[in-house]
Amino acid sequence: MTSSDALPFAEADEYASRRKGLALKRRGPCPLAMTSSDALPIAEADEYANRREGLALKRRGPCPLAMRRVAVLLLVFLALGCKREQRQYRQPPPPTPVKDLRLGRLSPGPTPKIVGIRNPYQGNALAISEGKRLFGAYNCVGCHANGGGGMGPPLMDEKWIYGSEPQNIFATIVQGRPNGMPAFGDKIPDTQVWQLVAYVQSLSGNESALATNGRPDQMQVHRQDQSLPELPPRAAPAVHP
Amino acid sequence: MNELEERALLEKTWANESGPFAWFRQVDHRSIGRRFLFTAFVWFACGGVLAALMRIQLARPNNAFLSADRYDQIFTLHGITMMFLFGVPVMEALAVYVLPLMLGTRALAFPRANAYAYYLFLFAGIMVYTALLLGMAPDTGWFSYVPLASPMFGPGKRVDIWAELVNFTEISALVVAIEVVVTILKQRAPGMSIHRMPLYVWSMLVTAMMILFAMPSVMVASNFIGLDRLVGTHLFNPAEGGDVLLWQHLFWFFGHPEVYIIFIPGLGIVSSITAVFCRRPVFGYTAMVLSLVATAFMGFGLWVHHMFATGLPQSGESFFTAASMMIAIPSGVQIFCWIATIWLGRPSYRPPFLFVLGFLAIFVIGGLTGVMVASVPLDLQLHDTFFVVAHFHYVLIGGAVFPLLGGIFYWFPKMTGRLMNERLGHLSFWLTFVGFNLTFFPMHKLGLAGMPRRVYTYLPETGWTTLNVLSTIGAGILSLGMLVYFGNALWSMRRGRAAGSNPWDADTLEWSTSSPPPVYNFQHLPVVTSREPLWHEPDQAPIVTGLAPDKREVLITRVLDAAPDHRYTYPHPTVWPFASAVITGMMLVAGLFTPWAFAIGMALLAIFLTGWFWPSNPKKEGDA
Amino acid sequence: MTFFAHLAFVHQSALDPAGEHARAIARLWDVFLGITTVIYVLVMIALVVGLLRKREGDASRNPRSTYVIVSIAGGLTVVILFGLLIASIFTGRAIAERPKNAIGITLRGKQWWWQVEYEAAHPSNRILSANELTIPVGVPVTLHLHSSDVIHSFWVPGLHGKRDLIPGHDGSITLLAEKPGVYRGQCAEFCGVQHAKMALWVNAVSPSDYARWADAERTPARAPQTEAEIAGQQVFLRAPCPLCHAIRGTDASGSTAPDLTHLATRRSLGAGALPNTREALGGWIVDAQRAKPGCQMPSINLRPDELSALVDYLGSLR
Amino acid sequence: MSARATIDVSELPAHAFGNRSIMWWATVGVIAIEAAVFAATIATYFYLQGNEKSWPPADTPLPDLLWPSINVLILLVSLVPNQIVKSAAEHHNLRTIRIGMIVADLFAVAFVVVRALEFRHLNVSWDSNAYGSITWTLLGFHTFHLVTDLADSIVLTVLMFSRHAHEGKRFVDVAENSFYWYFVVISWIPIYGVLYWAPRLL
Repeated sequence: MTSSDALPFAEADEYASRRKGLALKRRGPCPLAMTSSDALPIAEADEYANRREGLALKRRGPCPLAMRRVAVLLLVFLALGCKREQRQYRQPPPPTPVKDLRLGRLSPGPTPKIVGIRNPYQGNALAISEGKRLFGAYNCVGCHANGGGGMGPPLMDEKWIYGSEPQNIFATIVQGRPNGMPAFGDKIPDTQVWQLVAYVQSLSGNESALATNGRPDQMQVHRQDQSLPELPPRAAPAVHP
Repeated sequence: MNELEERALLEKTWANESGPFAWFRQVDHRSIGRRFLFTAFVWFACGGVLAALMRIQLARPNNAFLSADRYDQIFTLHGITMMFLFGVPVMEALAVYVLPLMLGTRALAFPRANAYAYYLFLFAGIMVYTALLLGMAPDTGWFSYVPLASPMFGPGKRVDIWAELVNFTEISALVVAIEVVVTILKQRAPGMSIHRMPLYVWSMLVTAMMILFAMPSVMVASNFIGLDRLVGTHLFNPAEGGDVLLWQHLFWFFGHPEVYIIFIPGLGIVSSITAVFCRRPVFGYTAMVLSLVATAFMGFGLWVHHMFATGLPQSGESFFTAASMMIAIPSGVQIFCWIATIWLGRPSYRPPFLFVLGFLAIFVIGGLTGVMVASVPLDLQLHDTFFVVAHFHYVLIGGAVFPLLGGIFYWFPKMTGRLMNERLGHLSFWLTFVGFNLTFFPMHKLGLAGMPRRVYTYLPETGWTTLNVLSTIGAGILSLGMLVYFGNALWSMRRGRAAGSNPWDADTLEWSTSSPPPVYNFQHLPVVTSREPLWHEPDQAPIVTGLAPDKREVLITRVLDAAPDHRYTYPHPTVWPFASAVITGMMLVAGLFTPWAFAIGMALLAIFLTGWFWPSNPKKEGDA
Repeated sequence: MTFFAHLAFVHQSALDPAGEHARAIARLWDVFLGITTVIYVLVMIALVVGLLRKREGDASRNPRSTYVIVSIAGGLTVVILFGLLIASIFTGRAIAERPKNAIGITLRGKQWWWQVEYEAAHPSNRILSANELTIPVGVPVTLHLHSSDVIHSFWVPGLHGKRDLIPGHDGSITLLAEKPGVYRGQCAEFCGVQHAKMALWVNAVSPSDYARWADAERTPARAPQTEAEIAGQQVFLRAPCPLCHAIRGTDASGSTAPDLTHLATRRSLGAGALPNTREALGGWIVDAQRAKPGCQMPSINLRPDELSALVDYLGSLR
Repeated sequence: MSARATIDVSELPAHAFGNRSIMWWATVGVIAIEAAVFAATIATYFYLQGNEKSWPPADTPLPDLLWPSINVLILLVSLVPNQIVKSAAEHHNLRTIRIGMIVADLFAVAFVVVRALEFRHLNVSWDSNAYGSITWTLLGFHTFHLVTDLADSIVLTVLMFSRHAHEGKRFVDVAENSFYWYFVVISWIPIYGVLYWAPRLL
């Protein structure tokens, strides 16, 4: 055996060829890698292609199956549910806006809206909670606190210096901004940047409350972090039998 | 009024009216009981398919048949299905059908509530399997431990669906439990004093009592997690004074009795079948009853043995080890009594009895491995491994499913008027018996060889492949056996040999009325003078007269001596239970998304329940 | 070719104990297995004889003798269970003892890997590693168990039973390896999507080897030699890696992912997801989500030449 | 058939009170369930208390005593009309039942109103810490079962003014409803003690 043994190199190899068409020069090719790799590229390639078109979310997973089976009413859940509950662990880096992206002036005020790029993770529960984790792991908390702001600007309010559109936030993270926001362009992989974008958006209530997770297993943080921001603190919790 | 007129009148009074929506209005225990059974077996089949998928995935190492995420949803839903959607409901369903007949009464107590419970149960399964099709089924295990199920580590609505499913099924189970208790205590045929109750009735009484005290605990737990996820309470948040072990205590205080709730009815079925097919009463009636009651009490005293690996104080561990081992005593006594019955009796090897023998061979192994996992040191190695998987499948499939298959075969003629095919019965028994052992026996070894539960794959170097392959082959045979069994049932429903009122020459009252029974069960309620009424000149036994044939009247008797006390009139068919169940279902589903759903839902429900309880008109009023 | 070329087989069995505690439990297991087997055989014999024996007389009678036999059987059950209980309690006491002079190791369960930290008075003597423990044979080692995310369970069947790592409830477990060897274990409490790939290894070595190993581990990372390695280090520091990973002796000091200072000495990548080979490492860096879907290692975009240099560098970290 | 001995039950009453009636047994079943719920919740309360050095946790004020204590009084007094209704039902005294039930319902309404004030004076939010969570939850559970019983009583009161009021089993329903009210009262006392005195005394 073993396939698991072989895959990685094949993977690396074909991953490389995907991006630049260059082949990673292989030291002492291990035969097993060869054997198991030949099947891969085709399948991989078209899967990748599909993902490129952003079809992945709809195409994979049980949704079409469900469509056939469940009643009309459930189709609503389907739309929400599938999008929200998708667990697409092998998202390829989605098309990056940064390369072709130029912001007119890096100063407060209206910012040119970047078109044609959407956050592949919009409204996805897993991505938002991953973004939440990364927000801590990459120490965004250090400056932005838990969205409340500190050295850096607060993220919970509606005031966005560089635009609150997902792609603007993406650009802000990737390119950095004057007065302290570093450029994470080649530090954070695009997938994770998008996850951060999804979380940051959830902080300002721009994400569906149904997709964001509730209170964390940590010391109390600001209310907006909870699934019911508008709930007055003194109102009775609805308790059911 | 002569016999025929009275029968005609009863027919008219108890008949299920026809018409487009009649199906949603029916409340009689036979039609609801049949639906209940059928639905439960549908969920059982779904759970079985999930199990097969898991076995395929584990048949070879590093298998890519199922993704990790999908596998987690599947093993979770398999557990949920077998525990919440099959184990408890199917036993209650059988009781709903059989009990009133066995007790010699015309209806189950609170027939409308019974219908309500059924619809809730139906909706529960629909909800959770829809979730599976949508790829958003619960994926944190049927035990749904926090913090994995807490809002931070369980994103999305998956765990909330688990919580609502628990509410659905537990409300349903609790309602039926109350009906069962009341029916057994207050509606027994005159003369069936407490010490003349059939052992099956005893087992259902004990089970229903356990349900009343165990299930609230898990409902509390599921609502706690719901609150944590929905309105941000901190009950399970260690950083704010919450506690994650609290969850395990609440869950297992229900979770352990749950096991007994599932197989005690099985023990009752075994007693019924053993007596009939050994042509003699079960040996040691009193010992049997006391064992059942003792099991029920002890069942609440050993939930902590699911938590040995969390590290508890020595003394506590010793106590729960002792308790867990001692519960083997009542089970042992019952085993000995059945063997004594067989020893003294005249066994006839017909399929129901074969399933009982299969039960004995399997269940005893489950009990003995249970003694092993009760020991703290051994449990530290065995806990959360495939050994435990093997153990509780020996207990639950051995202790509940085999008796159940025997029981269905046994009561099938009463329900349908036709006998199941015996040759196919033998075939299905041997297939399931061999398949079962081939599937689960290797898992003991797998666990000792270090294979943990709930893994979606494993490495070839671990050396677990061979045993897993064996197990998967066994699963195939087991599924085949199930197919033969249920194929046989469906076929026999139409083509089976016609059964008389008492094809097995059995001893209990349900066999004294025709098969299938008339809508009023008994024209004259029987009067019981011994533990085996039909084995002691049933024709000379006295009968009850004077129940009004123009009202749905039942005889209420006294708790201990079952002396006639008063008459009670049950309500007519109505759509309110169905409507209320729909509202409840909508409330619980909407409750996935907002807590306010419960405020609004309860208000709506109040209106519907009022409609339910409001007497229809002075002549045929009554509520349930 | 096995998964781990330098490993003949995976030792992960409770029936083949290599530690004091596991041995005690295995002994108890033999007792239980023997007794329960005898009981089962006897019961089945009674059943079969009961089925096949010749019948005479009235089936419904309840002879006195049967009462006596059943009562005796019940009595025996009680006695046997009591015996087993005593045996169990004594073993429980034995394996629960906590020696004073034990080596202290802090083990943190993470989704889905193990962070290992050897405790030492002086911080510079701390050893930080992942997914592998090296312990001296014959010396008790006490693991202090913490979890900061969900519940995990430490289980190396060859050495001892399980102990859960529970947020808010720190626990500990003591190991004592009796013979040198490599003992595999894996998380035993369902902890999320990659519960299946959360393995760890315990290398039991002679005390002298242990001392040598510890010294080696304490030293900072080996400086890159060849120009490929130097380039690789540049890639490492420029790429996302340092945000999560640390390599002592460089600027990389991330703490949310395994410390890579001596990566090349480890058996596996991703807590048992892949063997630690050059090919696997390459694949792991560019597409960890394939080998371990859902794990927290992202797929890194690297040019092939960058990747190969990086793999050279990491491969040199002995 | 005619040869058989028969027991004629046509003379038996069409309803009975107390533990002779199935309604009583059903009520007992419901009480058992709710008692189990409260028991589990109270156990949780003390379990969580065991985790804290101080209870309520530091800088969390104690809940006010005034309103809950008033509620205790309301409930205890409400037992009087409740008992009157119960015995009236057993004697089929419709007039007393009607008056008594209205009074009893008013007591229940008063209780619910004061309960709203209670929530306001817990001095902690359910999402500020585990103490707040369990306090709100326990009080919430009790409020829920109180409100459901109130709704039930009101429906029954209206029913007793309808043309259905004269049927025997209606009187049984009334009697069982009063019987259940005893449980509402009895269950409140320990919960009151836990919520308002445990933090002070323990």
